[in-house]
Amino acid sequence: MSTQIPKQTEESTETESEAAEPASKGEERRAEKRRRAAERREQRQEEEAEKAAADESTVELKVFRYDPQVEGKQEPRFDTFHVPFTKGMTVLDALMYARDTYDSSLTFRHSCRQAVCGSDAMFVNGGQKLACKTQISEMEEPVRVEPLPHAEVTKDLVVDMEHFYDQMEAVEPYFQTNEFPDGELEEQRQDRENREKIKMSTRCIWCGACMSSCNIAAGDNEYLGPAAINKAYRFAMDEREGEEIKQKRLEIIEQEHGVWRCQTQFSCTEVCPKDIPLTEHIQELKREAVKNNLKFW
Amino acid sequence: MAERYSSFQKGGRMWFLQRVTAVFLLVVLAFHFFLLHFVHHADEVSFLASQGRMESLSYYSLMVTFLVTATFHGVNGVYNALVNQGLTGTKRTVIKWTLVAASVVLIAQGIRTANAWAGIGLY
Amino acid sequence: MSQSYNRGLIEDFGRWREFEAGMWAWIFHKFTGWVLIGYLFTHIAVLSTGIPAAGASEAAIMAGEDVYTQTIVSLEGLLLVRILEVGLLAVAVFHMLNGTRLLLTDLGIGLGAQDKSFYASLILTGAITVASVPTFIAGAF
Amino acid sequence: MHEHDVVVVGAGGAGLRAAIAAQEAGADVAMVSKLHPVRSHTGAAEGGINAALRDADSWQDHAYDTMKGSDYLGDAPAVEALCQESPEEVIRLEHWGMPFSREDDGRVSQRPFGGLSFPRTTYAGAETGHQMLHTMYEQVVKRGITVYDEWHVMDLAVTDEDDPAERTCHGVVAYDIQSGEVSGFRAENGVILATGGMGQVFDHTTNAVANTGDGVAMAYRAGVPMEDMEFIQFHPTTLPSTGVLISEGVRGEGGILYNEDGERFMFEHGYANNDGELASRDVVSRAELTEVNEGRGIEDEYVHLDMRHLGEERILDRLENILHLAEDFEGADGLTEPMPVKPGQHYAMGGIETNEHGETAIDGLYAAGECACASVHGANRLGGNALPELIVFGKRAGRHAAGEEMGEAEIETGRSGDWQPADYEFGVEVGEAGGSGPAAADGGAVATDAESVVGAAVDRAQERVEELLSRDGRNHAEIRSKVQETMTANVNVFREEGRLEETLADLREAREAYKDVAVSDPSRTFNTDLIHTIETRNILDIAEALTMGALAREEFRGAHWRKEHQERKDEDWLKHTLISWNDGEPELWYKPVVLEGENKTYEPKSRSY
Ligand SMILES: Cc1cc2nc3c(=O)[nH]c(=O)nc-3n(C[C@H](O)[C@H](O)[C@H](O)COP(=O)(O)OP(=O)(O)OC[C@H]3O[C@@H](n4cnc5c(N)ncnc54)[C@H](O)[C@@H]3O)c2cc1C
Ligand code: HEM
Ligand code: SF4
Ligand code: F3S
Ligand code: FES
Repeated sequence: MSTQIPKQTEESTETESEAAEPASKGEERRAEKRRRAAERREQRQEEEAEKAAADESTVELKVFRYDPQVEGKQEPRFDTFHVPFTKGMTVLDALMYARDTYDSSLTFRHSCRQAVCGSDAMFVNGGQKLACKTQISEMEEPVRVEPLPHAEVTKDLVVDMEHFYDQMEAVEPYFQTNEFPDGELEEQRQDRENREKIKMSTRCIWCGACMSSCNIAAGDNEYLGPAAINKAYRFAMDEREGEEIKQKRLEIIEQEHGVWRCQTQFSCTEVCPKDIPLTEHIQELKREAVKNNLKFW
Repeated sequence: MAERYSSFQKGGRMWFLQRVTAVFLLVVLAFHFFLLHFVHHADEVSFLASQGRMESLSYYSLMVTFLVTATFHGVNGVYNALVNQGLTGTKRTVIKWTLVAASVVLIAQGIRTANAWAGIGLY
Repeated sequence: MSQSYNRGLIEDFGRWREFEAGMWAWIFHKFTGWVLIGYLFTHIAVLSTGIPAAGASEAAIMAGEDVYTQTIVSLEGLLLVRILEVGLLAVAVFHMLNGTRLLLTDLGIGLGAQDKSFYASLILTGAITVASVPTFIAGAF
Repeated sequence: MHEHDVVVVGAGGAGLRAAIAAQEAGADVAMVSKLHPVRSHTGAAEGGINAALRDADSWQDHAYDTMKGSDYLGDAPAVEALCQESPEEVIRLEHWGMPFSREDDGRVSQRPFGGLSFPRTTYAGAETGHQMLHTMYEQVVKRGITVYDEWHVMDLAVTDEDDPAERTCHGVVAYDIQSGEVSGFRAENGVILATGGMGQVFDHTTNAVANTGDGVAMAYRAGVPMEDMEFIQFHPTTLPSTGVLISEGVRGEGGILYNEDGERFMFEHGYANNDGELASRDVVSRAELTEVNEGRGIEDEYVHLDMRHLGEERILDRLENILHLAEDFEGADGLTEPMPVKPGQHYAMGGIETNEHGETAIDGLYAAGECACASVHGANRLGGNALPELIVFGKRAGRHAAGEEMGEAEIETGRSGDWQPADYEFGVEVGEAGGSGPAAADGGAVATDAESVVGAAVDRAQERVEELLSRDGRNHAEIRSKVQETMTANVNVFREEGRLEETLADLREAREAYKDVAVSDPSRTFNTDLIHTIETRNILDIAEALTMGALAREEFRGAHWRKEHQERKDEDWLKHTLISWNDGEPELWYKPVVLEGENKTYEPKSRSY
């Protein structure tokens, strides 16, 4: 808290000088609004600090703030929020509370609240976590919430996912086969064992936590990354696709920025909220690829 | 990035060689350390002793292979590490060939030394 | 994209406290690998003194007065070199043990215990290094 | 302005299937979605997809079960289409690689589900929706269909003839969340709404935060009636603290419900003497709440769902996901203790009125999925019937929009045929709060050629955005939570006249308050404050229509229970509720249910389980 306040004052002076030359009426109003918002924020933080001192059962959140368009936020900073603690509260709940009660401009992606949509992977106390699946009570205070590392920050806790999506889509992430059963209502047979084999890999919710945690992916932008390789694994190991397609799949994951880039750092496996054994899958693909290539040597 | 890679890269082969050389090095390096630091002590090293060992063909060839694999393993490791950090384009080609050149020099110099000990005239 | 803020690498290393076992292993393995290849170059350079030495007289060699023996002896006589050698051993041992761990990982063995095997490599490296100090230092004084 | 043949709004199961179908029928398709497709709430579905796949089963039985489950408020042509086409659609998903759970012989597994006479629910563990959503998105990637993700559709671009039946939809207006740009999407052939559920009208819900019923509200304001909005399904097994769903699959596999006294109340208190825990959802939800109200609930709030006796192996094999959910969101270990559960809002049976081809009363406007009401679920949806609805009606809407010939529809839309006006007097004023500015703009545009209709809609939306951003006022969040609170307190499983009226009054107040909402975040980049403010408007419109329908329907049918009216009144109420937005004034009317199927008529029978 204490470190926050001088910074806040700086910002509001900044806003004022900015507002001296308004471009239009709308701009003027907006500048005025911003100034007032800054004031309100200051006031709120003070009030909150008082409240927090009075009330033991609040959680202190330090949230990364950045907005390329709002003067006070162009220089990244951390804002502190004190949120009343309730049993079972998750980091997402706390963020929503802070947004709805204190600062409606606090921005983060979220939707399902139950770890299936993959919107809210963030960096909580130094680890990639799904906010909705992370109990506040298990976090050390103050809880520091930041956007995913190794991704461009769009605003506050929102990062640009485009690159992640590109990687996911680079591995031909769709089922392919050359033979279907004859009858129209005839399913392809798959034994339980094979379904079991691919089961974990099909659980990925595209949250991007793994990619963000991997140092190799951070250094090499073209590296497919654990999630995309896992996606490839999901199909390569699915026996319904047949041998021929599997060869093609192996070629995809074998390219130079494919599996070979992985240095078995394991951080992807550690952070995956769906407990997918990513490193294991990557390693298995490496072995498949080597086996496959040995034939030609 | 979304478009597919078509050219098949031999990434796998280098990766595999890195492991194979590692296994080999594991044994030989242990042997090397053991021989030169525990069996013979550091302060007992002399040209004569080296000469004695090197004159045996099996030791000579073991050391030469050791050198070649270690160089490959080390230089390839360095190259990989750089590529992992996003080394691309011309820079990458330049570094690659510099590393290859350094390896050649290293191996040549090593073999000359070994030859000197082994009494082979080529040094 | 350029207008958005890149938090960069600095911050990454500022977070070393939060690194997981696998990440440390990766960093150490890198470091030790680089030290080893660096050493290999120096090592060969030093050993190369054997080339001129081979031209020395039989007697000089027998007496250990050739360039090579001289160089080695004087180097080994330095305490600093001895200490560096212990360091080299530690580096090599860690690289070997963690390398073994990585090789096993590649074979799909022990993935579940990757953090434990890393700690084990560290401890073993320490133990072996300490145990070998007497041998390494022997005769340095 | 972006131009495409077909514009699909929403990229959940229904939207994806519609886009694929339209593309296969040769149309140039674009999907516009406020979430990236894989973030859609279809991914949350756990239990399964009903399909009569096996020889011992038949689509007719499925249709019969569905009709009975709907308490005879389903329209037979839609119900039959669902049941006939579900098998081929499920097999298609399998051919697209969906990882279904398997039997020993390698065929797709099926399990029993509430209200079904045959174990016909196909599934993929307890994450069926996730697998289905991802499998279909994969097909979209394969086909290279254009997806505008994180574009929030604000309004439809519809012509402004007085009679909604004469209006045409030419496209949509969307706000690019990333850049703040407002853009028009011109749809040559048609717009398909697939915006999903509206659970955010309530505060204890299994639905996502993004499920704010945007599509329904948009269509409503453009002149399409909302159908059967009062029928809301409350799922009997949701976790008390978060509303996270514990799949019906648990009961399907043999899970048992206990009250505080350890009684298996479904049997011991006679709620469903035959089917017990597997009775229809409305029955089980009411049973649970009755137990709680009569003092036999645990902590006066919930009951226990026990699956320990199924054994670890079976649980891990078929319900593993449930273990994680109970652990992560409630701290309960399903292997060693019973899980706390209580009813929560789950599904909206009602929605945008459509026929069995997904067409609405407005030309060029289609709807499919949870936002639509064809109606297949009538007064109560059977578990496992929504996912097949997505693929069957998604496909139908997609094809029709792409111009494929599909024959005359049997279900009529709009005020045609035997519709009848309602004569219910609401004690409270409903509809638009007077004098609202562009913050609550209506549909309808003056222009008639497609370009200018879309253009005008864009201008209006732009104006609204500017106004919300520049003015000062109150934050939407408190209004939203007020609405959610009153809806959960009063329009829940148990409904009584007085409290429904109170709710209408509360909603009135909320509408007044909404007149001066403003967005305090001035940014154009990812302004979620703005998006949520716009959504809150939709929540308001829907909450009101829902409550109106509930107040007027004086009977007990399916999920709609009324304290004062404890029986189903087929004589008066075998009809659909419709509410039209008439320049700001909601109008209530009714139309008959179609009970004549292909070669049989579904006679209403008493519904017992
Ligand atoms: C927890 C849970 C479990 C369920 N389990 C089952 C089950 O086992 N079996 C079963 O049959 N059914 C089940 N259901 C019901 C079923 O899953 C849903 O009815 C169905 O998934 C809805 O799909 P949809 O495609 O209509 O909508 P959604 O999947 O919700 O998709 C809506 C789409 O619309 C987009 N959208 C919304 N508003 C806008 C806007 N303004 N602008 C742009 N885009 C917008 C969203 O981004 C999203 O892509 C379950 C539901 C829940 C909540
Ligand atoms: C003694 C047995 C050795 C084993 C078991 C071993 C094992 C390995 C393995 C498995 C890797 C690959 C790591 C990866 O790509 O994920 C590696 C990398 C490397 N090794 Fe070794 N190695 C050994 C000896 C050596 C020696 C003698 C040298 C020096 C010449 C050396 C230098 C390197 C270097 C530079 C790397 C690359 C490090 C990086 O990623 O930056 N290694 N080692
Ligand atoms: S693999 Fe795991 S961490 Fe990575 S995107 Fe998928 S769910 Fe997220
Ligand atoms: S973190 Fe990265 S290095 Fe490999 S094991 Fe995971 S992809
Ligand atoms: S909100 Fe959907 S994963 Fe967290």
